[in-house]
Amino acid sequence: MTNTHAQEHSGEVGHVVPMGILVGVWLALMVLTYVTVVATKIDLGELNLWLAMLIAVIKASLVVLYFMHLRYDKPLNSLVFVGGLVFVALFLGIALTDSAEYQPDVIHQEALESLPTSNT
Amino acid sequence: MAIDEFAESMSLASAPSPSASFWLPPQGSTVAQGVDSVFYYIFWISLFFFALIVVLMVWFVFRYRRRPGHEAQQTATHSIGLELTWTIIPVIIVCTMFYKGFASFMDMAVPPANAYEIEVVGQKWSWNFIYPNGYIDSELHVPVDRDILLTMSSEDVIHSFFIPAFRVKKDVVPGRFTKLWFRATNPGEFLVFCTEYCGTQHSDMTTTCYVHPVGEFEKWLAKASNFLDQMTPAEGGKLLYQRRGCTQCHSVDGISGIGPSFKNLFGKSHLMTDGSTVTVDENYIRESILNPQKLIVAGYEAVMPTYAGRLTDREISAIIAYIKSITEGYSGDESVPEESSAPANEEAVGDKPGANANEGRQTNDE
Amino acid sequence: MTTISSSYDPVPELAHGNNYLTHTRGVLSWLFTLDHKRIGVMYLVGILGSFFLGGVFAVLVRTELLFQGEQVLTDDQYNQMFTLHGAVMTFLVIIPGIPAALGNFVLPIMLGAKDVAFPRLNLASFYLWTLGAIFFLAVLASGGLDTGWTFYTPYSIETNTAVIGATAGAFILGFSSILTGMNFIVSIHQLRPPGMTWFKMPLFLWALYATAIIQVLATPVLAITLLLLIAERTFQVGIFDPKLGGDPVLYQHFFWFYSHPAVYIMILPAMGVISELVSVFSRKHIFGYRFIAYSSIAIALFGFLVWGHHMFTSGQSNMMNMIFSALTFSVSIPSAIKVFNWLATMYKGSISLATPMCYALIFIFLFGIGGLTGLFLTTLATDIQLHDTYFVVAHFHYVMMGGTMIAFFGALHYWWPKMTGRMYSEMWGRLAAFLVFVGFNTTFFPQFVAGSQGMPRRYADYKEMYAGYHFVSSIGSYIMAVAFVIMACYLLHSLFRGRKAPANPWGANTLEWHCSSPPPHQNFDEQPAVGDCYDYSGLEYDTATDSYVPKSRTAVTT
Amino acid sequence: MAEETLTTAQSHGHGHGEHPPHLAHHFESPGQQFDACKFGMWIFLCTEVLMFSGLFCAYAVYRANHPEIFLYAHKYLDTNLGAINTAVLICSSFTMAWAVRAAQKGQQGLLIGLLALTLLGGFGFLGIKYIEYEHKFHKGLLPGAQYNPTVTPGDHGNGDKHAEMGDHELITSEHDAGNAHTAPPGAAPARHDEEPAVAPTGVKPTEQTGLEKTTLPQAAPPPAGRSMEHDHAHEHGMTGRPNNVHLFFGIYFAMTGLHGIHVLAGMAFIAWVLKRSIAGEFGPEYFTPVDLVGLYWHLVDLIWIFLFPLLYLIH
Repeated sequence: MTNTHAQEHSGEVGHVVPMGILVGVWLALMVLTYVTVVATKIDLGELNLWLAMLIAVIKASLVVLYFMHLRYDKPLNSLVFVGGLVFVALFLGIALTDSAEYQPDVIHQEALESLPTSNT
Repeated sequence: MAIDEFAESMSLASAPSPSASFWLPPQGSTVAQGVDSVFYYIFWISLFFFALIVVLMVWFVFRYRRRPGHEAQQTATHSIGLELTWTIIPVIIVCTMFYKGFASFMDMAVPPANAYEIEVVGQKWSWNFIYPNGYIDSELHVPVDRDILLTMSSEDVIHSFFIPAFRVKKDVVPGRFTKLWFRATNPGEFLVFCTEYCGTQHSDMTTTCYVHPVGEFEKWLAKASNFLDQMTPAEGGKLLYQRRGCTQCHSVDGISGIGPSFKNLFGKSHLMTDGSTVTVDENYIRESILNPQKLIVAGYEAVMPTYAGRLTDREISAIIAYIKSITEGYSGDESVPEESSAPANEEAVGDKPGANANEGRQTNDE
Repeated sequence: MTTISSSYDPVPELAHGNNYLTHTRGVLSWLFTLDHKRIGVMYLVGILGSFFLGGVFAVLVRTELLFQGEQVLTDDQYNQMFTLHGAVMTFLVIIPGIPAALGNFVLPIMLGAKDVAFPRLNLASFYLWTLGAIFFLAVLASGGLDTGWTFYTPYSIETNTAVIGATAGAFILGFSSILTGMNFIVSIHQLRPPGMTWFKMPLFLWALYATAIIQVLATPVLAITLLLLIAERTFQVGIFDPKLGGDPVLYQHFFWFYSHPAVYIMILPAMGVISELVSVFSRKHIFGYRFIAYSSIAIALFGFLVWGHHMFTSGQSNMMNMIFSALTFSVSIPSAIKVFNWLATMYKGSISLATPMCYALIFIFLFGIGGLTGLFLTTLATDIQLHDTYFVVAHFHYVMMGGTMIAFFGALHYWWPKMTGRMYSEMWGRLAAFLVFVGFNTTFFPQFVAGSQGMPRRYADYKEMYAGYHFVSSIGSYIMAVAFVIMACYLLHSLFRGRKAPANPWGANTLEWHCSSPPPHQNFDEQPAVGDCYDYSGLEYDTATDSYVPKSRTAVTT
Repeated sequence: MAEETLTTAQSHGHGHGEHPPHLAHHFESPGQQFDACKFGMWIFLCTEVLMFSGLFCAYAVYRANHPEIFLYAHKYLDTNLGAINTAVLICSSFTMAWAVRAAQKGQQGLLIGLLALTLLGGFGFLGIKYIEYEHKFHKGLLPGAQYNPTVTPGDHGNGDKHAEMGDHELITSEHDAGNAHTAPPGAAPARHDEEPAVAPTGVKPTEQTGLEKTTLPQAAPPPAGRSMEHDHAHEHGMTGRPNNVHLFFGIYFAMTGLHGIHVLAGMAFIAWVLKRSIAGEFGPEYFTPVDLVGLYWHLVDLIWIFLFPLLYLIH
């Protein structure tokens, strides 16, 4: 991901993404959106969630690498972005583990909608 | 009656038992010994390192104080050996601390199988202990040398059940159960605190845990749970009024709090929020205990929790009798027991001043 | 590129009245300044004001607890006082404290730069801080806050005090913190002068860099937590409200994911200051530079793994209790490394007991107790007994007040000549430092014992057995209050009648001492030379000007 | 709050530089300034990601522990509208990336056109969001206490026969809820959690108004008797609807509401950059604001890319 052609001269500072890549990424995103919507029709049980997440991650990385040209940028910027994701994963992971662990102790009240009549 | 007998059988001197130390209260449960050993293990290590740091610092400040003729010598500016030593040694020490704490926590965390279960319900500023036979008391009575499992839940906000002498503490969270177990080793009275901030009277939400000697507990429980038999319904009603949280909102001296006052209530007619007027009679009181949201006296909010399933019919009629008893000029069928008729009895009914702090305290007007 | 002067050039004397204070006149020139030095001074005034306000609440709390029963406050008022003391001190004083007030002033000059990377954003951070402070004052006026600074649900959902105002205030202060952090990270990455590699940077900048990482990564989670709490109160969303199926323990995870790293936002800059003070006042090169630098980063990263030790008794699962207890020990190691390295720096030095060094020594003493008592709270068995008791109150006051605020006052005295161009009176400085030390220990050491004996936290009244501890503690708090009043007096006095400060009164070698006191508007005319900032051999004490000047050129041994 | 401070982040770029026009006095070269801006922007994007992580965490925790709520409630959402919205955002993200390229190549006309197109995409997205919110407000599918559904799942707002009854239902439920400050249904859908600075003062929601108080299990049966395990049978209330379904809508409105606010903020920045590009300020040597606003817009699209499957495509 090195910045291939250095732009130190005071003119162009950023990297220009070729038009072909832009349109290509756009089409890929539209197709992937269609795919993820269609994918819910097939019942894969638990896998559906992970498939949807996989497609979302692919779309997201396309946007980040090409539309946000992280691929042509200084590696420091991608370090910041990926670093943030690591902490997001840490937060979600521990919150999920803990809430799953103490879930048996949670009391399930009656449904909110059906107000119980007084039951002496 | 319970407290007198309890005091006699105990002949307890109030001096803390020998196992109390400068840092920690007397040891009242099986895990206390383990916790204290971990505490003092960490204490002595910390004291050693703290003394090391302070002595070195003071010595350096004095020995190398800035004075004419004394120049700072350029020593090495880093040494891997030194750095590694004061990294690895603390890591080892800290691992031992973790293990000792973890081992002692394991005994605390896993309740033994056939423990004696008591259910605890925390609510804004008082505790309710529900014994296996359904008797509800605002103080915790347990037999000595028996595993006790408390299954705790809260009615409103987060509270925390803490007995310093037993070294046990667990939050009481609304919407779920939390468990805490202990095994009291010596009979006596132990303070119980609420240690999670829960509002105005958080500091008054204390009660007492009475540890009965062998054989005494069953006798106490039997006597306490059918207290209605030993007293007139009005007195039983008064005890329920004090114990079951009515005091938080309903006063008995005529001043209206969150709820209307019970004084001179019986037979009066009140304007309701929905415009109708209702005379206060048996089934109105019974109805507003079981389904309080239906009829609300004008000028009050509908905040009363339902007591359905938490008061037996006999207890409700006792409360009704009590309300009648504090209505002047009510020549109902029961004889109105004057205040002075059975003070001893009155006294014995667990109204130990101070121990049950919420009994006397009226919530000031919100 | 600009010419680089040799590192021991005499400091260019400024034509009288051409420093950053007198560069432009008038209130507007201050309110709309982009100069990091003026923004730092404005922050300093705001933070010291908030510290005074928080102190008033603290004295009220201690006066109420002087004796059993009700003295000056009802239960409700007491609950509001300790809540406001906590909220003002954490959000308004100690989180922005060293980074925003002193960091803003010193960081660009230490980098030899003209300003931080985003000056406008820096001013925006200050106004966000001011807006947050206004929200807190509005809360104070409109009925206070009685939830504790932690806003635990469901109590914070059902109480009728101004929770929304306070959470909105904290939300805005969070952004001020994020933007300051971002500013510092970009400045340290982009604005380092040629020759100042990462390991030639002063350790104070390493500490600010580590702090900025936490500010940027942790504060957003506080933002969403407070937003959800506001949503709970206005629209009863039910995510944290057990009556609607929500989970209050999940709120605690959300809250502490920010609030534990926040305590490292508080302590890391203080450690950075101590590294500077100990080295300068012992005339010794800092010992173990890389280990101190790496330990700052280590504390910042480990700080994110350990928040669960606030929840050992909250109903958190036993498995997570054990994992968090083990992980929390990892944070104590870098702190220990720092303390040992400071001691090694003092070894064979020439230690002067100027006021900043007095505060550095007090820091090592108090932070020693604070850090070691943390071990009791990390170990599972003892935390069950000690959690939510006065032991915890004493622990975090030893680390926050005894650690961060003592270092803040040390840094304030250290950079006072540079910021104001005036010297303060050493005698009064040392007296106030001693009084703070005595008052602090009298206040908080008894609380350790009360706490381990079972005295719960946030109690408006207490049982007979704890009366002695509370009495001594309240007396101690009055001694500390007196000490701070003395400090305020002699610092204000020095503003007007203090001796004129020389460029380098302490003989330090970081770049801010290479420009005049107070520094010119643009800090440096040309890029200053970057040497080893802990090498004091090139400076000698000049009795005439009572300051350190570069050794005469012939004797310079490079 | 962060939004307008962001503008200062971009505007700092073009101070009154001596040599190149848009160089701030404290930067050495335009390259250094550009890198600093990009680096600062990425740090800001990182804070946005972490802010939304709180909502994703709430979603994950409640979906993991109450899957039946999500399975039941997501049927209320209209997947087609969601998919169209995703397409709209992807297209506006594309036009934004193209606009940045146009700025870099100095094609002024194209830049202005593309920015306008991106802005249009933003309006389109919010329009569709408005339709969805309108349907939910109308049908009482609101978070927390106001949840009073008048429509069975799968009936995507075209069940007109429910319309009139729905209003009546809603009014009563509104009355029961008794908290005056909830936006009356039918009014402009109050953005779920608009900027807190304007939030109403802390009116205490009365505790028991129509809410089912936490009914403690019967005291009589000894505690051991009560089943502790997570019995699914208990989950479903009388009407086959799992209890606490309002949690889904609480999380739905929190996520899409906060995302909506960020779309609005993004559109404000694009409009501001559009105005400056019409004035011809941007060209190959200075286009930082366009680039930074483009990064922000792509992030907003990025978050929607994850929101869409999580909320609409639950299986």
